[in-house]
Amino acid sequence: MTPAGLLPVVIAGSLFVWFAQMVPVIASGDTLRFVWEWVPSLGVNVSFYIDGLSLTFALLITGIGALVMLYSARYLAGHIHQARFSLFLTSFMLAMIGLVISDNLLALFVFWELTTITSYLLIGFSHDTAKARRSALQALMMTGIGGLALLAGVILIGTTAGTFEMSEINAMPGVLTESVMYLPIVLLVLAGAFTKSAQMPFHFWLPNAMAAPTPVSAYLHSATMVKAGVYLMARTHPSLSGTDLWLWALTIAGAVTMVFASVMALRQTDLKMALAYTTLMALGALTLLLGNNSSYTITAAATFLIVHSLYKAALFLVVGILDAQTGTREAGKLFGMARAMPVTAAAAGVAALSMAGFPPFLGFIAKELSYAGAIAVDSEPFFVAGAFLIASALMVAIAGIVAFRPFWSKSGAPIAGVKEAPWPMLVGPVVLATLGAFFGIFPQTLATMLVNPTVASIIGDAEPAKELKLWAGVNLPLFLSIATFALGFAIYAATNKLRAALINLTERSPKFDNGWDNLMAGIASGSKALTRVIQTGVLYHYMVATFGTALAALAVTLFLRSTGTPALDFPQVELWDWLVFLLVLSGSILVLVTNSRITALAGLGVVGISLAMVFIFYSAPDVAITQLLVETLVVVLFAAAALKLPSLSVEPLRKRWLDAFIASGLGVVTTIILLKVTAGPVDRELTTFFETASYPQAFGQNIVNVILVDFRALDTFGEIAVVLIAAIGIFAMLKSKPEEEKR
Amino acid sequence: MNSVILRAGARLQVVLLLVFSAYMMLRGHNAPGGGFIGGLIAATGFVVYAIASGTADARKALRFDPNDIAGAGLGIALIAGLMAVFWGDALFTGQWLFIGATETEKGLPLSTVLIFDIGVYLVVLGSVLSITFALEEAV
Amino acid sequence: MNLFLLNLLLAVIWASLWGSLTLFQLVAGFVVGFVTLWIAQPLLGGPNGYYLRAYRIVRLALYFIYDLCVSSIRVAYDVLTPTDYSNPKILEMPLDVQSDIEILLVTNLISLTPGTLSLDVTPDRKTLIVHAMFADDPDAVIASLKNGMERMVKEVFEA
Amino acid sequence: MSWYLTLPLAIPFVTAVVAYLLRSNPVGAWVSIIGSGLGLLASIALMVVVLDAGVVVGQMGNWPAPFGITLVADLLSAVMVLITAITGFAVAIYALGDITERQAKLGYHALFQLLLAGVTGAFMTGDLFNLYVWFEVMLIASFGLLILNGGKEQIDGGVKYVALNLISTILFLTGIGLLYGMTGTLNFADLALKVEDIENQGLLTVVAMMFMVAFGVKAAVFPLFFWLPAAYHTPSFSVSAVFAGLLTKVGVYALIRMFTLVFDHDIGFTHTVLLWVACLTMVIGVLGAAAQSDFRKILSFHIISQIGYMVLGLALMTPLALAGAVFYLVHHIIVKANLFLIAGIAKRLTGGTEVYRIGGLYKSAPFLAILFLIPAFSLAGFPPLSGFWAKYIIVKASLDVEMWFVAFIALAVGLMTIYSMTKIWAEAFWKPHPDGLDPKLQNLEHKWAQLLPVAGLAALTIFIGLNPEPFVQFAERTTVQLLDPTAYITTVLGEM
Amino acid sequence: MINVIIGIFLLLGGFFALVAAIGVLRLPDVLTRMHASTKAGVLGSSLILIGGAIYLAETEITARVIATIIFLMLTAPIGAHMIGRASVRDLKYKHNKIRND
Amino acid sequence: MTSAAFLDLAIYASFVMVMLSLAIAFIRLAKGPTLADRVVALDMMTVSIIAVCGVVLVGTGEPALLDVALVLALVGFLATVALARFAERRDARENGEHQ
Amino acid sequence: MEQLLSILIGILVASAVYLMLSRNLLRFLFGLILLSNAANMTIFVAGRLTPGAPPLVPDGLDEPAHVVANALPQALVLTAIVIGFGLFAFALILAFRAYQSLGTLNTDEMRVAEPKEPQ
Ligand code: NA
Ligand code: NA
Repeated sequence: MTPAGLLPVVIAGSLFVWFAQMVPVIASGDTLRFVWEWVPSLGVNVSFYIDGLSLTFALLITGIGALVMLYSARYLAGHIHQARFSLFLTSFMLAMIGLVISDNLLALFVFWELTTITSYLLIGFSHDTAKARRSALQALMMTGIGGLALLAGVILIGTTAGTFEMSEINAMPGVLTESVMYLPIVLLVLAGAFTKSAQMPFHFWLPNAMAAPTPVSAYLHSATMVKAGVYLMARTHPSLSGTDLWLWALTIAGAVTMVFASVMALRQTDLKMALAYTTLMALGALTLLLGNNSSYTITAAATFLIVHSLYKAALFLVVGILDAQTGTREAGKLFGMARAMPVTAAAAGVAALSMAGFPPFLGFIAKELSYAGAIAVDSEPFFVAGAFLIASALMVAIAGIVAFRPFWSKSGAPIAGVKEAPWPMLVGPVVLATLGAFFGIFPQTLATMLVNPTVASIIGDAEPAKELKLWAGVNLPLFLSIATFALGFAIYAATNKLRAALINLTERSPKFDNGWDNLMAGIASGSKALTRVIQTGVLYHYMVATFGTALAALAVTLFLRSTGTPALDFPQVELWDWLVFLLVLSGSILVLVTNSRITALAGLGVVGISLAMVFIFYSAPDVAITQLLVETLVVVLFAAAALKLPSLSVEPLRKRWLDAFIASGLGVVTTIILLKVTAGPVDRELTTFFETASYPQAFGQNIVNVILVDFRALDTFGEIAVVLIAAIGIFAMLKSKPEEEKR
Repeated sequence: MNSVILRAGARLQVVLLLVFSAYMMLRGHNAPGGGFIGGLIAATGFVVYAIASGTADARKALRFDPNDIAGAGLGIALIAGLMAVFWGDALFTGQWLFIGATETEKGLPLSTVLIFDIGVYLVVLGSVLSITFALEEAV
Repeated sequence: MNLFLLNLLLAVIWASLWGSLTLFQLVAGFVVGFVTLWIAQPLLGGPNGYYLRAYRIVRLALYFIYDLCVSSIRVAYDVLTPTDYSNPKILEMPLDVQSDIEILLVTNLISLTPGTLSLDVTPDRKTLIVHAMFADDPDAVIASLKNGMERMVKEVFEA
Repeated sequence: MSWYLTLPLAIPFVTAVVAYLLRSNPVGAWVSIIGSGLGLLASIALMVVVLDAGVVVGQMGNWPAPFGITLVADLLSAVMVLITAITGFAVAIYALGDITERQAKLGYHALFQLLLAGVTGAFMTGDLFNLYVWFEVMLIASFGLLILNGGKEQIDGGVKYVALNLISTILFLTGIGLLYGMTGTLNFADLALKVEDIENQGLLTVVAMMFMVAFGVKAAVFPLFFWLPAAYHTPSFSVSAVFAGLLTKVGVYALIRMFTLVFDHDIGFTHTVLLWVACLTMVIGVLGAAAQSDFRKILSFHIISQIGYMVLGLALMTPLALAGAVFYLVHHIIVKANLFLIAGIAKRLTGGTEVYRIGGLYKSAPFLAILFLIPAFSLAGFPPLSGFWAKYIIVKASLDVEMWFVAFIALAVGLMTIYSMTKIWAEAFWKPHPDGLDPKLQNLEHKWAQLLPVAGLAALTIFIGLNPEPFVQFAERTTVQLLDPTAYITTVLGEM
Repeated sequence: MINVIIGIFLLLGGFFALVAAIGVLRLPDVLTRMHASTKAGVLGSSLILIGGAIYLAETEITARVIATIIFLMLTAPIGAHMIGRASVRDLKYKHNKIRND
Repeated sequence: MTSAAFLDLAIYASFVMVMLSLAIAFIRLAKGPTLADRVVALDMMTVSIIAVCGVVLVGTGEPALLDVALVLALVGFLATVALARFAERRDARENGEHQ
Repeated sequence: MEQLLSILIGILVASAVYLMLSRNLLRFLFGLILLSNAANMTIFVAGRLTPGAPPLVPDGLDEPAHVVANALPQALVLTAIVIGFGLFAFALILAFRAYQSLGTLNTDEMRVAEPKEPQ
């Protein structure tokens, strides 16, 4: 095994130890807080807050992390990108830790998004396959949507509560529940949580995420990332729960997900997929439980959270082993492998029993508590309990399918020549399974260490956590357990029939996954269509849009905002003024109507000359000279270029009403504005200064020239720069040879 | 353009227009004119010549690559603007020197402003010729 | 030598442009002219024998101005009265003068004088193509041009 | 003396002249690099001074405002100048590996420096007409750079780019004429005072709209952005990088300057228009990007959608929103320029920019992959990168004024941005190259000339992302100046 | 008295300018039209300028007026010649006819 | 009538005549028919503008206008030359220019 | 006269825009010339008009004796004309090259940078 594979194990391991040594403190009811101001002006701190809830998560993340990394150190040995894998997995772990120990909601969000990115890279790890790329994108987009919703929610919480520190917010009862922003806040936060934890109807990305290497599935998609949503709900529970909205939203989403997922699990033939759906079921269960406030439900939630992480990670790793050693994960191909791989079989068995909820395993206690909690819910105990019953029964069946049949079933021939997995891959399943058993027998240790503090941090110390014990006496939960086993065995026996039925049922029912594809296709085609309409590639359309916008902006504003009508009493308009007017007018008309370039050019010349006369009459000799010179040059250039240009196409008899409208509209608007602007006199403060300073201070009698080369020399400098640049550009254009156009 | 008359006229024009352009530029500060107008007038001379005798001759007559003339012109204008520094003034502050100034006569004024205008003159001359010559060579 | 004269001429033009024939202006004009000529060097065959011709130049000028007025009045008359332009013709006039400046003068003066307008000089510089408004007798027209303008111009530039 | 003020403007001009006279000499590229380096130092100096003094002014030609032309550097100008210099320096280095000898001979380096000069001038001038002049310097230089290759694509793109930009230019000029006709002055500060004496304030609003349209074209907002996607994918990569980084931002800057300093008399009307423009720009831009499959076209459309964010900041006109706009400006210039530079490297490695026809970069060029991920995810607004804070501030600002819909759009557009960025990532980087190419960075000429600028800009992105506090504080200080221009006005016109 | 002289110059000048224009409009073909513009046109504007020179009566002004007139007389015929060439191409048939007699 | 009055009258009259010459020349320019005709007309207009400058010069006593005239005299014919050359080089296929 | 010129400018703008909206690059250029003329005129008119008094300081005086025309707009227009010339020249040559390499002046047919996608 390479250092690239082992380094992460060391990191995760040491972090686990570091968190573990905090257990006594936390168990004693204290909390730890560390604050470092990050972006004070936005109220963002890197503030770490360690209580039961965050510590439990931290331990799961680092502990299971260490085991999974050890496992993958072997699983991916020799893979060219093992280093990248380790990098991503480690950074994911760190992000996840940051997420669960952040007290500042914005910091939490930062880590939240970091888990999204790293998981994107992990799911797409086998990036050569289109499937992996698609699943990665799907996961990214779904959790991305949630992330953005969460961001909005976080901002609203921050502005409503005046702080982003969760510990402070939770210390202000009702600050959110009683604010007007409560509804949007809850919806947005839940949107984040549900997408991350794959609650219906955002669930479909999770099974696809199984495209990732098995260790990733074991880690992200059972133990950690998908639980981030659960963590968020638990973390915000104190300040958001206790309302019908919260109760029903979580109950319905949870229950539906739970049942749907466990049914879908039964449908799968790929063991990994089956596990994926049971994970969904577990998340649904946790969501449902967190909807409530009773000590029962929360204790159940805390316990179930832990036990599920233990056995689910173990089973994923087991399936990974089967896959690695036998080359298949198909339920129909794996029988009686126990002899070939006894340790795996043992670990699988123990984990499965915990999953199925048999005593004396922790799973049993969790199940009992769940039933107790279900009965205690404030919503509809009957339905909730029913949901749990169905789900748990299916768990029993799935446990059999995943962990019993492949190893012990005689109904098929074991695959020959299969060896037991190497020890690094076995450590994980064995340890995790053992823990499940150990805590089953000594539940109190777990309770005092983690469960009670967790419960405390969710519902406070007002109501202590319910006691974890194997034998709670003869009560309703016990009967429900018995019913569960009976039902479970029945289902297991009838697996194949049921599966067949389910398969042809689901074949016919619409699939969310296709919905996703349609959505993607829709975005693609929709945006394409829109772009075809807007960015047509035809200059004419762009011009119409641009001029049209200008016209609209000016005309509308003129109509809505400007007051008064311009006067039209031509004072002191001389005869020659009219003559110039006529010349310009006829010149422009000539340009408009002619199909001869030279006639057009001549028309332009007339306009230019006439305007030059305006400059002559109205005392602007410099401008007149410049105008005439430039006009001449324009003619020269045009006449030269025209030698190699085609003559004007005869204007086709297209009706150009739109063009005419825009053009005349702009003309009219310009005139009106100008008439209004020139109605009064102009402020000549600047000019007066120039007139008085021109000779005494700037030693020039030609005020215009003095302005150009002295008062506003910077303008002139920029102006000659423009001329030079134009020359450079034109030179470049004319000297770039056609053969160089092939590039 | 194989016109004897135009060629003959063009040569005369170049000379006259060069003189005239210099005149227009130098007097610009006190009467209509200035670097831009001067530059344009000078350019027209060479443009006529280019049309009459072809750009090859025109480039020969001009001696320098018009692009370089323009570039140098911008440089000169820039220097004129930056010169103010040596007098510790802000950019483009005019610095004046009156040669042979007496109480009565103002003397011959030399100034960074004039240098600046020369820069303008050169940029315009160079750019316009660069453009027209390149175009003439392309058609 | 003739360059020097032309240079002087430029100096004078310069000074007169400034409207003050002071020594300074003349010097300045000479400098500018020198620069100009240096720039324009490749273009100049230049006029020869400068002083000798002053008188003939003046004579030519007077003759020309007189002709210009006559021709303009003639045009005015034709324009303002219903005239029939029965035979405008394009004529070819053999050309004796050869130097650029002479050809230029001849053609320009012919264009500015009655009834005739120089259209072109053949590339071999041997013939001048003239448009005559009233060319009832082409040879007469050509003769008058040759003995009129061309002769005087030739005399101006004779060595 | 106003040296800090004039150097950032003078240096690129000097560099341009030298580079142009040396255009046929390979040393020209180094002239450009050194010049840009000095320019960077100068603008850092300017920033230091401005941070201390608040507003620095220089009266060109020693003529007092409002008579002469005043160069002004307040915090906004200073930061824009600095960011311009940074981009310029990065691109100047990158050009070593991107600009052909022929382009250099035709004057690429001079044009590039003149473009920087124009942009810098536009950011620093305190005079409306002078702003027009700098716009033109910038515009015509961009024309030149755009068509420098003279290929069919450049010419075609150039036609559209030129045609539409000329319209805006002339609108701008007309607007100046009208505003002068109403106030008799051109100096921003003086205008800010004089517009208040105009009795027909409605007419002022009309003129304001004329400026809005003119600057709208420059900033490429809806429905005036067409020139941008038509042209930005055609020129050399250095060129489109500096275009993408700087050009549109000058339009945004001009909008911010004019619509906080001068046209703040009818916010109810003007800024509401801006608000709608901003939203439409964000949405249309991002949808346009989703429709593209060319590396540079995707990026080009994203420029538009992100211009929307900045305009949104201006439209909301609250301190936080404006701060967001400023922060976004800075962040976006760095990131977007960088992405175009990366596109160039990707093209040289994989032989194309059409993402469906290239690939394999993740496997063969992991370093480039990382360098892409940083700006890409920053653009998509993922924390802890600069883009996240930019997006966060804008969203928070719109939520603060209870503009739910606007906030929703801002967020949704962010999501669509993720979509396009991952499209590039999945196709160009993850997917194996269709032709089985294996694009190794070793195959790159002038490898480091291209990678260093990219890495530098990426580092900057991360730095801002991890250490946003000073930048946020800066943006907020800037906003204070913008919303209360008294300091600006008095410093320019002198205590009156 | 001086005023009268100036006035006459102006009137004559204006008259010839007008005549030239009418000629350009009325005369039958381009070549004959050029006769009008080159001769009467030049004379007209020259007369007016001379009037101006007399009116202002300054050496500088006079010098520039003379310069202007010289330039005018130098350039106008060249222009006419250029147009002539062009139109002769247009009217080639005529040209050939001439060559034939 | 006094000489001054006569001068004013003369100024006005010649001004009108000159402006008319502009207008009339324009008619030819618009009518063509040949390219050369248009060029002649444009040439004529240039000359008329010189005349205009002269008249306004007398009318306002403003010497600055002389410079305008001077410049026009110098470069006016450049346009003529360029256009004439175009007319001359114009290919036969482009008879579209004629109408 | 300001009023008459305002109308004149309106006419120029209208003709210019109509020309620019035609799909032929040459007509676009014609329009461009007219439009920049209109813009320059706008500035000139905005400065108000003064007949027969160019902004020159007569010899021997320190400043104009009587009211002279507004010098600032003239300077601005001058600058604008020059810049306008630069832009026009560039646009013209661009059209010229466009015809060389794209073989058309009809902007509808210029679809190289943004080709029609196969539907
Ligand atoms: Na204001
Ligand atoms: Na204000």
